[in-house]
Amino acid sequence: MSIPVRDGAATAGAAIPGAASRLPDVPRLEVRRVTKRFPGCLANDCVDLVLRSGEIHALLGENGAGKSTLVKIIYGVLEADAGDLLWEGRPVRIDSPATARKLGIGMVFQHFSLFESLTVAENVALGLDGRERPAALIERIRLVSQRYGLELDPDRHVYNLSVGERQRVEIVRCLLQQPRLLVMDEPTSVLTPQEAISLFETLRRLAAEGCTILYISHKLEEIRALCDSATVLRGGRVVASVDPRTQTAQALAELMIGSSLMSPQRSPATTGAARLQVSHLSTTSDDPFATELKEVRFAVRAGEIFGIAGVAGNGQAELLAALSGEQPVSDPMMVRIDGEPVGNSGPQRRRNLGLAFVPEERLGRGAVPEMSLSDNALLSGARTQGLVRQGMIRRGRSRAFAERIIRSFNVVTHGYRAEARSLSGGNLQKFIVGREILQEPKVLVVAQPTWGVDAGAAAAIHQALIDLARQGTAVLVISQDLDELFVLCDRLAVLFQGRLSDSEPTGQTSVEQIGLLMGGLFEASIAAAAARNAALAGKETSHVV
Amino acid sequence: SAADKLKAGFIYVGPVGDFGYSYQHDLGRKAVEKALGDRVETSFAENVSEGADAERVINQFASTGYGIVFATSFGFMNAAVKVAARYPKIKFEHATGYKRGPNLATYSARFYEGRTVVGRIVAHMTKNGKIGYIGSFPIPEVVNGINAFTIALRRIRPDAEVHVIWAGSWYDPGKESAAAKALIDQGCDVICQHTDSPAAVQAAQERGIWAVGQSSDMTSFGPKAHLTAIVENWTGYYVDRVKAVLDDSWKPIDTWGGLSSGMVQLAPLNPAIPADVQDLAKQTIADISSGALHPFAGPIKDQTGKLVVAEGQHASDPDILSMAYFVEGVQGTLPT
Amino acid sequence: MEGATTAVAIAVAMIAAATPLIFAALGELVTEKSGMLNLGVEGMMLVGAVSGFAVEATTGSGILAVAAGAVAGMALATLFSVLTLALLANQVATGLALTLFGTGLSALIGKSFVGMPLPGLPHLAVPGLSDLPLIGPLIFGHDLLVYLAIAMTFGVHEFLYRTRPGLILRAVGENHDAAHAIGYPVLKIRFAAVLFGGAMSGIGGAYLSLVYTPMWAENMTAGRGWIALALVVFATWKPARVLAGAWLFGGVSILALHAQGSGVAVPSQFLNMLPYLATILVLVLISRDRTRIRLNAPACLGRSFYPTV
Amino acid sequence: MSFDAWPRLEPRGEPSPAMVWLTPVIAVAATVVSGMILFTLLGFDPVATLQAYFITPVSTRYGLAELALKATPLTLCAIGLATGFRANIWNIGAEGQLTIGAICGGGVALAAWGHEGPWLLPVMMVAGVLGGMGWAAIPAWLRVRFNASEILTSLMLVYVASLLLDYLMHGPWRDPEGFNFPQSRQFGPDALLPIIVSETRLHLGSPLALVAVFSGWLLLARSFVGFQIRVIGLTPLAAGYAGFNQRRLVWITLMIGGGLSGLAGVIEVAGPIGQLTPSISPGYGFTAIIVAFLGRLHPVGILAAALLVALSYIGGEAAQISLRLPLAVTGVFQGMLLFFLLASDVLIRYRVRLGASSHRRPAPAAQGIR
Ligand SMILES: Nc1ncnc2c1ncn2[C@@H]1O[C@H](COP(=O)(O)OP(=O)(O)OP(=O)(O)O)[C@@H](O)[C@H]1O
Ligand SMILES: Nc1ncnc2c1ncn2[C@@H]1O[C@H](COP(=O)(O)OP(=O)(O)OP(=O)(O)O)[C@@H](O)[C@H]1O
Ligand SMILES: [Mg+2]
Ligand SMILES: [Mg+2]
Repeated sequence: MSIPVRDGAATAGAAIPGAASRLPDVPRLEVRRVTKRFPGCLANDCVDLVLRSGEIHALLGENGAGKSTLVKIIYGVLEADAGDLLWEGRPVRIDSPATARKLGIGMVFQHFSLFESLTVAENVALGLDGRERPAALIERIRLVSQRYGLELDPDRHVYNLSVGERQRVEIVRCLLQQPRLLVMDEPTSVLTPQEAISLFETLRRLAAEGCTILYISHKLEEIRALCDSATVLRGGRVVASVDPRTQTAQALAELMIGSSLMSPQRSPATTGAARLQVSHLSTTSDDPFATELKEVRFAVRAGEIFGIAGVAGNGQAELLAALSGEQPVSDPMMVRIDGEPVGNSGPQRRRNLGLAFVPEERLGRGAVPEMSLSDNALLSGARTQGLVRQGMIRRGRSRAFAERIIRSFNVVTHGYRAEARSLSGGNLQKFIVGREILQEPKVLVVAQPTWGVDAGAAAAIHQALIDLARQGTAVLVISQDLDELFVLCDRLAVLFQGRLSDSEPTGQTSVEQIGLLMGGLFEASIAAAAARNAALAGKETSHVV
Repeated sequence: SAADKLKAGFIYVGPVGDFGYSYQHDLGRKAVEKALGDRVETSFAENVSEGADAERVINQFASTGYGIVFATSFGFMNAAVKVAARYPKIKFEHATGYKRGPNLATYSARFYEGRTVVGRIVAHMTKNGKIGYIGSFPIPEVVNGINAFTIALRRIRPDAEVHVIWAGSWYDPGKESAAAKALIDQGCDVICQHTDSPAAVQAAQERGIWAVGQSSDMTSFGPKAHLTAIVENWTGYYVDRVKAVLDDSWKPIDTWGGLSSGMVQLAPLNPAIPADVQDLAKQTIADISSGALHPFAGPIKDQTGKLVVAEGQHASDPDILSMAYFVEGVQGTLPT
Repeated sequence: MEGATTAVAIAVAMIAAATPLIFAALGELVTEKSGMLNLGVEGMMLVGAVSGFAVEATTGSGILAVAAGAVAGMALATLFSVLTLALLANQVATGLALTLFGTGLSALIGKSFVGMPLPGLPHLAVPGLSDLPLIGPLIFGHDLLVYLAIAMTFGVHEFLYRTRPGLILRAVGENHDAAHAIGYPVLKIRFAAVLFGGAMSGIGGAYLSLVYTPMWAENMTAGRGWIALALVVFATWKPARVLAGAWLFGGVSILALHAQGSGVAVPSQFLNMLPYLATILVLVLISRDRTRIRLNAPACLGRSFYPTV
Repeated sequence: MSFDAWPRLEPRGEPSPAMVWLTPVIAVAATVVSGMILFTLLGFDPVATLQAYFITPVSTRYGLAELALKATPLTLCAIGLATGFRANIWNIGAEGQLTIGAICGGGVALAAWGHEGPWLLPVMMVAGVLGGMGWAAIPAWLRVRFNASEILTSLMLVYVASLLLDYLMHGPWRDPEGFNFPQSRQFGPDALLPIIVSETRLHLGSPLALVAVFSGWLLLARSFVGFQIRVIGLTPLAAGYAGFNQRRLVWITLMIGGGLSGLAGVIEVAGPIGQLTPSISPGYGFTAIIVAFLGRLHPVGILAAALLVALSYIGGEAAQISLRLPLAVTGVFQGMLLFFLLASDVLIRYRVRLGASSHRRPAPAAQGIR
């Protein structure tokens, strides 16, 4: 099948070729010539989209292509400047999510729409129309989450849920509405492969029951496996409509970015001395829902990329906080940077010793949304780049540093004055990763480096990480995306319920094996590892860790 | 013509709507306007803080053609002194202070004389001899009032006790009401006050006991409870002084008027007070006015039992003006 | 028996002193739970006080008077809403300006009511029960608004934690963007919450001018609006704790007066400091549980919301 | 009430530099118009009233000096508060810190009475600053150590401070020659701030406030601590990520706020008041909160806002005296001025689109073309 690449504006309003013959019934939703302008950018430009009943339809595009904008218009969160929506053939005005829900549209948001101080059950109730009694609802949440393998405790407060668990809340909230059109904006970015597979089964079942699914993801393999059709957006316009099952991921990516995609090149590692050493790292917390780390031990050597896989909520947040120094631990020896014990010191000292750090929340932790890029460059680069002298900011230097990041990492923005929040997710991630890499750290800890980032940007970030490692930095990547970990890492381990498995060289394991470990087939291997450790006790601590 | 009119300015520490001290002074101001008609023009500034603002406001009057300025609160004293020095042609009057100058007079009222009358009335009206007394701040004016009251009270009821609560405010109806209720709950059967709101009288009315008002006639707030009130009346004084400026006879004198001058008056006595007690009250007023009776005639002992005024003597005006001790029979403490 | 009578007397006085604080603080609590910080409580109380008084003085109807207090508080709250919700003005500054405005406005309205007495509102009189020793005055002897205040405490609790509108209100205060994204009318909900706060502050003010000390005087709230604001923080946004906090504050104030009246040899200024110090002390004890505060403090408090629709 | 019916606001994308300067003008114009309506309704000559408010007070040298004098404590307190507000530290107890500053500075003057020297004034200043800091240290410590809200603790301490002052004035510190009236001795000449413009009350404290404005700007806009303060205020998690010490910043901002408020207190007693009295400030510490926000938490803006607010107070007095305009009307008028100023800020980040509901159903032809 050839790819019908169309100019959205030129063919707007025309029937989609072949569509009517495949599915003769009226489309569930038809989007006609929808345009949405934000100050300074045209997010949707005469977009047409036809969603048929029972179809799983992918919406593809680079970061900032306008995908979220389009689905927000469909869900009534945003109102289009121009264009029409037809629900089952009738023109409708969707002016609020309540209207959308009444029509039978459900949505899982890309940026969570959760209420932290409320419980899971309350959060779910807020997304429904509220005739159900709380007790009945809790029961239904339990049922649905079990049925779809999305485990959730309805009574927990959201504020101490991990990112992955939060995404489950969003999905379950949506499933409970029994929607006829389900919009999912990057739902799987933080799910395990197993979870993703079971979600796909659920989605297929829903589709078979006649529910239409509009699915946004940057994971092209997933799209190929799941979706019946795909619409590709670029710069707010529809540039292609394809059958993703007949395309390679590479071809899809090139459609999105409009040019050919470079995949990262990983040369074999030549490792040096251990730069980041973690031994007997255990944490305790007065927060009853925090995962406590138990005897975590690993070492990352100069020149290598070490990956930690695991489903969110298994102690990643705690591990990251203990490594960055945001949550220091009692014993300094638990974390060492270049041999220097730093377990009990804060982020500042660790940075001075050569640690750089990319958190998983980019807006709100890795960057201050309301501040300019030059101020955000100052945020973590103050010391290493000499941006502060005698307590005063050297503004020229921080601008220069920001501009260097923008240049080196192809950050798409109008300059160092731009507010961080004005950047698209992928571009902001490039900026933050760039900021940390350009500080030439001895140790770099990166969490979810490409979460929500489009294929082009992801490739660039991956390449930068590999290059950094090959220059002698010890790189630790914590991610749930196994494809990513296999592309990047020299060695891999799995974090499960606060315990870390032994590491395996990437070549000697497989996605399936790691996936199983992530999903809980862990106890056995832990037991085996414990036996091994007992045997090698003395040697191992002095040697490896 | 307007240019010949004498302009008289008044500076109040509270709002004229406080129905208390500032309100009474403003009645005086209105009386001046009424009595002197188009020969005068008056104006006032209310709610003037006793800090740095006072000097500016007094200066504002002085610099805009006012011929006489009344600064009606103690805290305006030093500001008045400074501005008076700057404007020697303008007459200044400061209430309740002790600094005078060639163009700065002082005036105040001998509230304590009224307290003596009230003390005698209350001595006959109380059953158990436990009297509650709500004070504003422990300044000499309030302290000597409490003492004059207690002395008069205990000359008739030697067993009587006066329980003092400091409200820490001249006008906080809520706090005064709470203080009155606390005193009543502790068994007091008459409540006196040296604060300006009618809240204590209302509380007394509600609880069915006696009360003595302050500043203005508070009968309407508690017709059953209200024995009388010590009313300050600045009308006569203000009219006289403004007239003096008009007649060119103004002198920087110190006026400390009491019952005889009408500056201090008693509100109409409650008809429930027995006739003999009413007569006693009238007689007391006459005696004080004539000088036959001095409220601080010895012997007076202080709280610790020390003799402070010997038999046959009486406290001098300076002593009364700076009184900082409680006499025997007062329950309460003064900061030292 | 004497001791018990005194204790009951103190308790009765404490309950009355706390009542205006309870009204105002409950109103502010609901307002803050929706994410709005209205520091204009003092101004709304004053306007409520003068309006209540004016209506009672002209119509003689207690119910109308209380309603007038509520309406007046709501009028000021509306002004606050227009500025902060529609025009996105800073809430802290607008609230403070509202107090300035309310103080002036109440004085202006009240000019002709200074020095006018009112009978006050009736007290509950349950035949037989109200005359019981100790229990009678403690439980059955208050004015009606005291019972309303207590009922409102539980009502607000029930509303916030047991009803769907209450849940939505809390959600709006927790994360207005998310609430908007899933389709709740953030501005309307906040407007309603601010209005409720205004009505309650107005009733609290009317309680002062109609019941506690039935009169009108300028500035007669004497800082109670600020105490009410502090009580909300003190209560960590929990209605029942507002009640406890107001009683504690009222109780310590009354005790300090009793201590003075019985001649305790401590300067009155130090006794008068006690309610404030006690509030700080209890706050410190409560605050150590960070999770509790995290769970109850509205995360969007004081932040303007601009809908992207 | 329907929000849909209101004119629509549309974000500008980035703040409009023109509006930053234009909005105060718009607000003052709106206040003038509605003030004229208000005054006319109340039976006053609107032009004369406005003149009394805004022109008369600043038409003499003495008047200008008084304006600066009144703006001085407001500016000092507001800059300190703004530093905290930027970091989300809600110190609303500047009034108490001011009081304690006055007590400490004044206490030094009283203790040195009879043994004065040129050293006295600097020592008083330091004592005042330290006093304010000490008082602010209580909420800081309770916040850092026990997580107790500084909003409540700093507010409660205002009342405690004023009762303490009241106690000192009625008891231990009252003037021994003052007939037991509640005020201290008048300070000796060495304890008084020198007058810098003759025949006015303008003293050395006002230039000090300008120094505070400049230092405040340097701190917030140019220093790394100021940067940390801004980051913490905007995004605490990012501050944690960058390794900024949050407790240290709580301390720093509260110490700056307390110190400047304490300085304001000692400047009041060593300046226009010249002694300790039971009431030192007519609520400067609270008014400063409004001033801080009117000035958009920016030191230069705060200076302008302090002058405007001070003018509205002084103008209110003038109108009261010359036109017998009730003080209550001044309160209403001030409220209006503040409301307009606050409301107009919206124009900096948003533009107003009239024609309320046209955006609902735009004509596709008109809007579809880019
Ligand atoms: N509220 C807004 N105001 C201004 N611009 C916006 C707003 N929301 C989105 N944009 C801009 O619109 C464009 C499209 O954004 P959108 O969120 O739809 O992209 P996306 O395709 O979902 O990207 P991603 O893959 O990163 O999620 C971007 O340039 C974005 O910066
Ligand atoms: N906008 C800019 N783009 C690129 N480089 C810049 C920019 N501004 C300044 N620089 C460069 O950054 C360096 C420092 O600039 P500048 O002197 O302005 O900073 P500073 O903080 O004042 O530092 P210092 O205190 O060392 O003078 C210089 O090499 C200057 O050329
Ligand atoms: Mg998106
Ligand atoms: Mg330079």
